[in-house]
Amino acid sequence: MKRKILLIPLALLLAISLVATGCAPAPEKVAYEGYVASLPEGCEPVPPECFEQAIEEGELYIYEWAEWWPDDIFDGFSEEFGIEVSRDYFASTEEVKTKFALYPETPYDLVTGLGISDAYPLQEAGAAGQINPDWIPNVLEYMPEELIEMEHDPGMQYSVPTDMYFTSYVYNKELVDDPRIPSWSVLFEPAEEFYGKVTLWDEIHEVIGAALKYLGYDYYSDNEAELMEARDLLLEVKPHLLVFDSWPRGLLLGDEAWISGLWYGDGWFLNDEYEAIVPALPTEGTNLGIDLAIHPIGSANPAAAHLFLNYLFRPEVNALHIESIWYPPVHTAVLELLPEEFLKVIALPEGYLAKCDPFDPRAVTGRGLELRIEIFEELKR
Amino acid sequence: MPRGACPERHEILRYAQNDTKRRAGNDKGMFFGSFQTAFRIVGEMPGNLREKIRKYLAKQAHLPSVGPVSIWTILFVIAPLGFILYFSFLTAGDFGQILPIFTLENYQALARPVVAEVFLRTLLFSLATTMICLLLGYPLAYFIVMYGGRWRIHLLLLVILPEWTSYLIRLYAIRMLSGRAGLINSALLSLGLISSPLGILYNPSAVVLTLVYGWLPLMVLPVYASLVGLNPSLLEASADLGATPFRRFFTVTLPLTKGGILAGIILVFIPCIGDWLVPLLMGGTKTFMAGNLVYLHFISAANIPAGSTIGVALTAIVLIIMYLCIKAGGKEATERII
Amino acid sequence: MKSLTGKTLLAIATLTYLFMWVPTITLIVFSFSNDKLGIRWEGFTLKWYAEIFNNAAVRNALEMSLIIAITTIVVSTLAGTVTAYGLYKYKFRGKEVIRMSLLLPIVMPYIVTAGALLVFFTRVVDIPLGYPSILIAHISFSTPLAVFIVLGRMQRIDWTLEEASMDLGAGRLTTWRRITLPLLMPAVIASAVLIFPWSFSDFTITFFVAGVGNTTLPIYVYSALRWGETAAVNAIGAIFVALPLIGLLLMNFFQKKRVI
Amino acid sequence: MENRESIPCVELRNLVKRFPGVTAVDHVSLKVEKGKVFSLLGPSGCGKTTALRIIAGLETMDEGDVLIDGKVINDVPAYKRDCSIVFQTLALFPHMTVEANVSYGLEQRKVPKDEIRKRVGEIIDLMGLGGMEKRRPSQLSGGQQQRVALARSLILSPKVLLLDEPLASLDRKLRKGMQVELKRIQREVGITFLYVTHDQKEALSLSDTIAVMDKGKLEQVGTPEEIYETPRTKRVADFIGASNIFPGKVIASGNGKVQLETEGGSRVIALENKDIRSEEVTGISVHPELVEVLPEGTGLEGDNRFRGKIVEMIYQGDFIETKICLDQTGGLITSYLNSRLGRETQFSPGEEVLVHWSPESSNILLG
Repeated sequence: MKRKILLIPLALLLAISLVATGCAPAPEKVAYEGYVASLPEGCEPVPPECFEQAIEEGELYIYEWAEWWPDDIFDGFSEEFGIEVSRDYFASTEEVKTKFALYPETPYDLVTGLGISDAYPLQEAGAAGQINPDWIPNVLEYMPEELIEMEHDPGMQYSVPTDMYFTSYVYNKELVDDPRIPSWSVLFEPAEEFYGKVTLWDEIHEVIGAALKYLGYDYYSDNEAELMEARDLLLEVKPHLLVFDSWPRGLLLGDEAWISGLWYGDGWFLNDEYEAIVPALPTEGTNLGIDLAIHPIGSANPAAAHLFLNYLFRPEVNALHIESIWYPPVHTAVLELLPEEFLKVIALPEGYLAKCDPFDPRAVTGRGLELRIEIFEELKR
Repeated sequence: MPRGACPERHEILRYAQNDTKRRAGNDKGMFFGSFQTAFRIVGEMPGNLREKIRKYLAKQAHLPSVGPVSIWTILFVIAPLGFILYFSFLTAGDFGQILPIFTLENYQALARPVVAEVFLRTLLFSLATTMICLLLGYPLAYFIVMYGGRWRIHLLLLVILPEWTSYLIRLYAIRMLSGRAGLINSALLSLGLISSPLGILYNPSAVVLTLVYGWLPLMVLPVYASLVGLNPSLLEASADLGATPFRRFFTVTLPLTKGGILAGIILVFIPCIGDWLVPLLMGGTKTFMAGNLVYLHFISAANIPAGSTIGVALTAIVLIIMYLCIKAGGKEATERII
Repeated sequence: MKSLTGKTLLAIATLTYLFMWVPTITLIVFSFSNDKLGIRWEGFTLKWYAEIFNNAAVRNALEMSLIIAITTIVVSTLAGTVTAYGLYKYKFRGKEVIRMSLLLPIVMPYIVTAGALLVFFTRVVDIPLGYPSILIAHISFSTPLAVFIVLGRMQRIDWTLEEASMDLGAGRLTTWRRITLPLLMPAVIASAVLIFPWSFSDFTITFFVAGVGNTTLPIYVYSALRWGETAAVNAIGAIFVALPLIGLLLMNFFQKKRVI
Repeated sequence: MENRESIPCVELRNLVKRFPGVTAVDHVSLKVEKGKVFSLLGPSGCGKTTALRIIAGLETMDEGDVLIDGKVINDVPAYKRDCSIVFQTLALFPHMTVEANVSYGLEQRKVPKDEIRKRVGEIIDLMGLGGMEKRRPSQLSGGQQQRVALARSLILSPKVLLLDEPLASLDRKLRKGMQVELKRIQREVGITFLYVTHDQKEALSLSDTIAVMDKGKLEQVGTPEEIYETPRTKRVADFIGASNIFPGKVIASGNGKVQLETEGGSRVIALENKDIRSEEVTGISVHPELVEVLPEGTGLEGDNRFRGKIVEMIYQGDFIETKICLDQTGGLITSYLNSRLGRETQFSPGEEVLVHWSPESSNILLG
């Protein structure tokens, strides 16, 4: 009797697994002429050989954050080109870094949502594949010159910027009334009443970089004295923290966290959902973060990857992207397509960008990295 | 953690490229390569030797049944462990590469106070979890055996069934249940038992309780099995000899179920030592455990050798504890393991 | 159960059951709530269940997890049963060594195993990260579970039954199929019942060794829940508790109290 | 017996089986006649079950041959041998009904379904199991389980049925009944039974031939009468229940009689046996029921008369087990006194008496 009882759930499981296995509709072949003709105005087509190859490849493997970029982008791409998009999700970019360091030819076609401090080590470890500039005319068309010629990757050989981010913090404006806002001090030297309501990132570069910035140093510093000062600051604030959590969304929405270290864009994203939560742009300045997409060397569908990047830089597609993630765009022509309310996201104080530090490899190599890991370990213990 | 003196960029690139080339080429990796060699050697053996081997194999009647899993275990359990041990003596490059430079620094670094503190905390949490599991699990198993009657199997299934939902999903369920706005707090608030929400989560006790929640079934199962295996007449006999139920329990039942208890302890204590998700999701700033330390070095810092070293130390601790348990419980502890 | 001991035991058992079931019950209840965070009760809805089938990511992850879990169950119970048979029936050198090394996967810290396997698969043998690596990892883990459960059952079996069958003219295979296997079946099924949740909800190891196109449900949940919504995930959780429960109830309903 | 030149049903030739540290079967040779009940009798651990299992093919021998119907079957696997075993534990398949248990063997032999049904019906009737077909073994009584086990083997009409203490698990009364039943079934089906038991009464009442085994060696083979009345060795005598054993040496012979001196120094007389050389004799045994107890006044003249003192009298129902301490040697001798006679003579413990048995009652032991 016992065994029959147990067989039933197993059988039911098998049944739903069969039901769950749906069939994808067979994609239709698309002609190059049709593609060029249907391109929105101002958009550049990929060359025919890239297009033909991409259609031939027929699939695209993407590694990204879950629930971040809207499905519509991928659905639209699939529909237009008949290329099946398959997505895997990571929970932190560190994980991506380790996986690629161990196995550089992991066969993803695109990895998106990497900050420079994540993408740079991948590039240096030889995991980032060369991007063919001839195959992404539309990206070049709308990419600001300074982002093409970034110091860590001149000529955009290994990575393509997709949006921008600032390391910042958010607070619940109904619960937190602190005249020091928007200074970093609200986060790093919280008023006593906010003890136990503050969260910091669970990520090495953000938590240390922001502390450095508050102390008036470079976000990417590798100066030992400066880093030690940042460590002391962090160890001082640690007893007053609730948790280290890079994604304290649930905590903020449930009023458990009142002040949280968080990226600026995510602050606005949350604000859209819970109006009391607002992001602050720290007066001391912060980093100038660029989210990048890389094209791993193990990619089996390079043309489809290029075609997708090209597609992503169509203004209306980019608008879809930016609108849903609330991050400042890198696309030069997307602003007019964004809704009015989006202006607050990109309305930076005069000269603010000058206070923001661009990426510096010193933070992710040698002594800079070693000290950071030591500090982080000390902090987390 | 030690890293190789930052090699020049071109050196690293060369290393990465060579590495990549090696993989892209025909080289099948050192492991499969050595297999091929082994096969070739066997193939080139003189006939009489092969005959001897064949005869020897014919005598090993157990091989068809035990062989495959043994080989599997050597390949995919013992070999990976061996390589972790090997890598723990190497040096990490800046970008997560494993540089073939021998070093003992990783092991010297184990002497850091951080490691001791984190390991001690881990042992403490695991011990607390195991004790609570035992205190809850034993009575539960005892209850099922003594009073379960024909519902025994059902009651036991009720212990296992929650496990059928993904552990992570349940962890998040606990989070939403115990948060400030969660069900527990709102219930207590509306009952007037508390005036402001309790901070249930993000502290050591939340971690321990969640670990108890996760591993309790693994305590109940072996204890249940050992209780069921008890001869009821033994209990009757000791009652007949005038033992009070209390004494009877401690002089007869408990010693006779020692194997089950030790198996339960092995099954709860050891996974706790390696857990990192619970402290990550439920813990605050003072619940960093050994598993998290491995994660920090392995993933966050992408320092495979350093992560391996801590992993090796952790495994060593686990094996010592298991050895002690088996010594204390004899063979029964391993036989009752499930 | 009138004694004080009985009452105390009942109380402890009830509380423990409550402790074990409250999270699951909450999960089931809130899977019907309109609140997309799955925290508050905001009216009844079934939309999260529909969401499971509409959200391709969730559906793929679920499918992936089921394929892996079912394959693991099949291979592990088979291999485990055969191995347990060999360990029980034959005397040979190194038996204890094999038994002890089979304990290793059970007792090793998951995160160490995960790291070890990742490094092993990528740096030592070129086993592609993906189904092969995940299945190897899951099978390595589940097989010992099956071995020990089946071994436990074997110690309680009357082995003359096997001899009786051979004596009555059944060959080795027939004996296995008609006598040994049916006798071992409860243990085989028990191992399947325990392996399923293990394989289905393993996060740590799968997360480390997963490759392209291998977002299993736990990986999806981990990735999505850190930021995204939980209600659809609640629905999945609810289904996996409810299905076996319903199965149990149905069986009980239709089955007269027959004793094995 | 000797003049029949038929091939034995089962024959063992020099069978040897060694387990680590012990030789379970030590050069055993024997022949089992067709259609008879042959018992292997011996204390537990004497190797009788091992021998049986070797015949069934469940165990391999280290040396020697097993023949069934004159053919060597050493390498024939268990499932192809023309014999069937009834286990001590019965080994009924717990997950099958009575019917399925019984038909299992026929199914393995690919017998057509109709015939299986017919034969199962017949055997179930023969065994008196009608109405139990759909039950599981756990729902049957001990005796019924016994019958199912027998039916399961008998239905195959094996050349020889091997029974490994099949009645051991039954209580005394049921055992008696089953013994009778077994005998009846054996007569009806005419199959050779090779019966292993440690119960000498069971062996005596059931068997046509008994082979007594001890420590892996065959001690004696013979009819029940031979085994009982003239046990050849001390071990057989002891095991069969002749508790009066006097080790000793032949010191004289003549007049159709031999005289032995026991270790205690007494002289006992037995009848001479031409087949026995006197050097081989190691002692004598006397069955307690053949030992007479006489009042003290009776004369000491004649053979095998000894003075003694009753030390113990145990009432056993149909007889009184009386233990007498012999004056001359200090040894004990047991006599079974008829209960009624005992009362008449009114012996009582402590009383000085005379014990006596006739030379015919002395059984010469050879080992």
